[in-house]
Amino acid sequence: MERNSYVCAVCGHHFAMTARQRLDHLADDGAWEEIGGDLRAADPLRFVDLQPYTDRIRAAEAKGATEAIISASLAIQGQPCVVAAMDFGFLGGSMGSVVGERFARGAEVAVARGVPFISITSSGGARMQEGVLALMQMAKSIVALDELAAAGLPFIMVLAHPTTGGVWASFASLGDVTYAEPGALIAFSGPRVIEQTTREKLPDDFGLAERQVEHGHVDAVVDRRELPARVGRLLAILERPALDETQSLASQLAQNGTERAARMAQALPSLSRRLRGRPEHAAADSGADSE
Amino acid sequence: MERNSYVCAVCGHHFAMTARQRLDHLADDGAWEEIGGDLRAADPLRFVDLQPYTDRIRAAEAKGATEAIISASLAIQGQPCVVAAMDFGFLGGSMGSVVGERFARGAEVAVARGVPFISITSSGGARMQEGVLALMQMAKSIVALDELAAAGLPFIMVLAHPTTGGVWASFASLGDVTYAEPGALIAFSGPRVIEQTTREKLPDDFGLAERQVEHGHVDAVVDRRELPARVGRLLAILERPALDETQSLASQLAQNGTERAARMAQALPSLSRRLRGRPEHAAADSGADSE
Amino acid sequence: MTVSTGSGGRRGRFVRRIAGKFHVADAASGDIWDAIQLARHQDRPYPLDYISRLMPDFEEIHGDRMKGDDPAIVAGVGRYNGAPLAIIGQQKGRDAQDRAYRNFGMPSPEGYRKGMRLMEICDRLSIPLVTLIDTPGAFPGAGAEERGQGGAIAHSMMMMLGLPVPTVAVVIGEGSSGGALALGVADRVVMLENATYSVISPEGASAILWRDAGKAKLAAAAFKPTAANCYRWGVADAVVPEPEGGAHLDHDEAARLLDGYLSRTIRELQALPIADRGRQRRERFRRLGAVRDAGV
Amino acid sequence: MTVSTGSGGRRGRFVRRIAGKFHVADAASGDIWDAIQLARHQDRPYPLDYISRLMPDFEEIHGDRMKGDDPAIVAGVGRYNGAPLAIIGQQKGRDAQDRAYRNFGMPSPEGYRKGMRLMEICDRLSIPLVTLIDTPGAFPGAGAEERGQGGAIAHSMMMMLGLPVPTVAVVIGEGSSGGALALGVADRVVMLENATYSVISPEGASAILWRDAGKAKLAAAAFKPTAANCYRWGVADAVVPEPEGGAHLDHDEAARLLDGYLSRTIRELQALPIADRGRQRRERFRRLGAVRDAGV
Ligand SMILES: [Zn+2]
Ligand SMILES: [Zn+2]
Repeated sequence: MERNSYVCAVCGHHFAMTARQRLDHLADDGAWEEIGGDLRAADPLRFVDLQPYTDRIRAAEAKGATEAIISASLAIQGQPCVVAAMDFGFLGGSMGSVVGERFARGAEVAVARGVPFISITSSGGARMQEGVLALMQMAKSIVALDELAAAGLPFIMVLAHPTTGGVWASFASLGDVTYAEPGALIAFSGPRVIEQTTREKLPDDFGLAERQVEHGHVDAVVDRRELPARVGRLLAILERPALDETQSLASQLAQNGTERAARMAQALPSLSRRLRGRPEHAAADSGADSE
Repeated sequence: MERNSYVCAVCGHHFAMTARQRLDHLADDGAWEEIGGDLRAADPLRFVDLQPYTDRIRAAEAKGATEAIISASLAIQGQPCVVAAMDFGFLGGSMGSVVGERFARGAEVAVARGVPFISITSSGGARMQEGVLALMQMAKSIVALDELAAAGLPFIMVLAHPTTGGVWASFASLGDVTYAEPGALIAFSGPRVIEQTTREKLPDDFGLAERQVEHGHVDAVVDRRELPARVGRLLAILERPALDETQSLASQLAQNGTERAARMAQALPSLSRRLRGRPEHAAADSGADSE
Repeated sequence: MTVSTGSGGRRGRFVRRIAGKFHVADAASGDIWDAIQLARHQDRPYPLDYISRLMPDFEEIHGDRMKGDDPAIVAGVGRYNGAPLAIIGQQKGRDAQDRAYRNFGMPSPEGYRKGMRLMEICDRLSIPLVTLIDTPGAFPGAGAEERGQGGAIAHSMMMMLGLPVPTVAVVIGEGSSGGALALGVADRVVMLENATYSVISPEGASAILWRDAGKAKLAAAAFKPTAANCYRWGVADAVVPEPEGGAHLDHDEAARLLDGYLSRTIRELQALPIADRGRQRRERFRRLGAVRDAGV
Repeated sequence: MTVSTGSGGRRGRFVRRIAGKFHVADAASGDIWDAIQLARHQDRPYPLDYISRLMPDFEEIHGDRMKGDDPAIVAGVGRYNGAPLAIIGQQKGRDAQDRAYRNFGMPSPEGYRKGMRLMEICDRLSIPLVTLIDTPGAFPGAGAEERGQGGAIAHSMMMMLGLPVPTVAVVIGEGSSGGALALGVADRVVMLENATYSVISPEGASAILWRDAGKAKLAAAAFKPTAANCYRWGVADAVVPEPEGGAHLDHDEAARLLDGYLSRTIRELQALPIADRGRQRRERFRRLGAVRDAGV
């Protein structure tokens, strides 16, 4: 199984993988360095449903994983990057404070190192036992991706079975390029909730990766056995070129433009919009001298 | 008829209006000052179909209008603004170089005066007799709206019967708020073209204003008799507040932020994105001193 | 192992904010259930009730420019304190017909996209934005899924996060799930006194966690989603008082109380440099959560 | 009355650009019709033919994240001269089945929205954009209308206009109507030697202007939509040569010729300050057109 990436050699079924297995599978020589590995779930609500949340955490940790996500620095096909891989085996891959925090730290390390960020999701959604603080992890993941975008770095999503609820309604929907594994269920509301609420009868293939491609939400279904090569190729395509002389010249010149824009902005009230919108345009307005 | 805004008092049918009638109807005291009124159609392709384009222009001009659009400065319910009103009576309200030019000049006057820009469309689309140069007027109208947006000024659309083809596929689709007159046909491809191409049988109300509200493309159907009051109220809502002390302070502070962003940009390669994206964020990154 | 949930925690940025000025009673579960009933009271003011009182001149926009108009979301611009102000909110209906029309305040992707269209206008025209949150959640329907419910919520959060104008999110009733948070990524997030904010409705939690639809009260007691608790957790920045007995008893007074908070807060936010506002907004959401550190 | 269509016109900004370096023959109408046939030749290279030759490593993206994926538009990122380059183009099919699958190169709103999604990526990741234009027009269907064909084209133009990265639009075949221009608002707009660019197809014009479906040749002669004429009018900034006899005879050579132009041009554009690039792009489209001035 491991040699076949946990894919059935007969029917192609993609079996669940732990986050560690994911990272071993993607990383060159299976080498990766964990980010935020010391973080563990707390119990801010002292939550009890059929059993105390702390008991659930202890039981999940006893199986070996420390949380439902691992962020790690590694290289894929020679391309350095950061990967945040989720683990459905840990409390259904639910997103609590540790998942949000490890995801954000992964993005921050990607920004610090100037490398792309990749996430592989497998999650039932927000971790209910952390209440509204779990909900807030959706927003935290958005802040992290916003940092990444501001640094001009790519975010690549791999949707594994299942990717539902708050994970799909936050970072998992925001990949620059989004792959899904065959047969993965991808949905905000799960089929059961929909059937109970709307009395709709859903088709068997509701929300599956292949349908999500048809509906325009996923770029491609990628067999897990092809994943390292496919992601590696994409990283190679998107790799930033080394600055050559032409480009440093260009960036120098662009700075001149920016300084002019800033000068001009002092003379105008709605500066925020102008600069925000289009520095090159603002600069053009200011300078008859350049025409 | 004129007293009833060219609306049938019995059935409410909205009859066609010329651009002059439109401006008289909207302007306080019927007073407006034309922009670009000297511009007339040229014949860059020396175009001849069933008759020479120059003959068509001459015949249309002989009926009194100088082109298929008039841009003018005026006030609506006390709110100064610029209006570009189209005239279906002049060669089917088609958009040639003069329409594009007068539209752009209208937007530029709005920017120069810091007032909102309003357009009332009634057009069959691009003026074919000017060939690809007519097509380019779509892009020109986009440039004009981009200037307006950079100045932080509103663009209000009023779609009159018919608004089709290149006009609907350019500026007419980009209103901050979009009204339509009752029964106006609004479409990129007209019903005849669609039926001929796809053999679809279209419903009688295809593309009508009321359907466009349902499909999410129009904010409201507004009876022409209500139009001056409705537009005037919207202009009053959107009017820029006078700068008070708090705001000048805020804008001063914002400028400080911008200067810091510019300074920081000199140390970073991907400056364009950062400044373009979010000046406040770039500034935040640069300054541990402010925390 | 350090439990970093107190203000003295070693890793300050992950420490949740502790309520200082607001009296937080550890409510009994019965009180929490009462709060939930009040938050959902059918006479409670909805966004249009506040709008008509705060801004007699209000222009509602309609449509996402792609598919349709979603009546579960109200969006528009009005005149407030001498300047334009934009509002987006989930709108429930009051009578049976209106409730169905508004889809019980459960937005579809078209609703969030209408909201994003208004956010673009706020950006272009420098108009501050207030959101009024009141929803049992985004609509769980096959069509909504196919048209990208998840992505619409995610993009709405991302766009709110990046807006250069002052933004205030007010939970006015029931704030449940990502369908609420889609409108909640603001400079200030506040709750009315009897509003609730939670990851899921008590009924939903009951079915999933207790595997029994009848345990909603138990679930409510476990989630404790009251304004006071959300303030204590740092999820709400302030609690806006309601009229004695609840907002449903006096819409005019409820609007006046909200008015007071909004006027002051928008003015405060406008006085901040854009750079600081953006940084504080990001840090606010970056910080939330509670974790243990198993290291050293 | 001044006819301001010559370079000596009084109002310089409205004067169309006159071809200086390119030899423009006033083609006979038969030659124009031949050009139109060549521009539409079914063996002519389509975007994917160029992409496979210019960028062996190419990642195509799919879907608009709202409704579906439109095969009439191809969009993606490839490795070109040691850096990422984004491509958007209308894709026709070569055999009957593929032609139907690609909807004869007539995009739906979903196609333009997929393109805009790639433009956002270009913005975020600072990737230059090349568009390859080849379409009889946007799809005229009731569904496409309902889903906002007009607005999709308008927004695509607006987004291209505002992109901070270098952009080049290449008309590789038949550029007809707003469906073509949606991808045409670039720093440089160029045409292959046998490409055409027009406000409408000759057949469409025939039906509308001559009220006779059989006058397409006459219409073509009236529109004169050849590369040489578009260059003369300032609509095209350059004409890229094709292999002897036409691009359909040698895809490899056609790709090499385009490669030479693109490599040079992208480098030139990258050397410009962003401010100048943006200003020049706006002025380019602000200027186009031909008007008389009836004043003084
Ligand atoms: Zn098997
Ligand atoms: Zn009548």
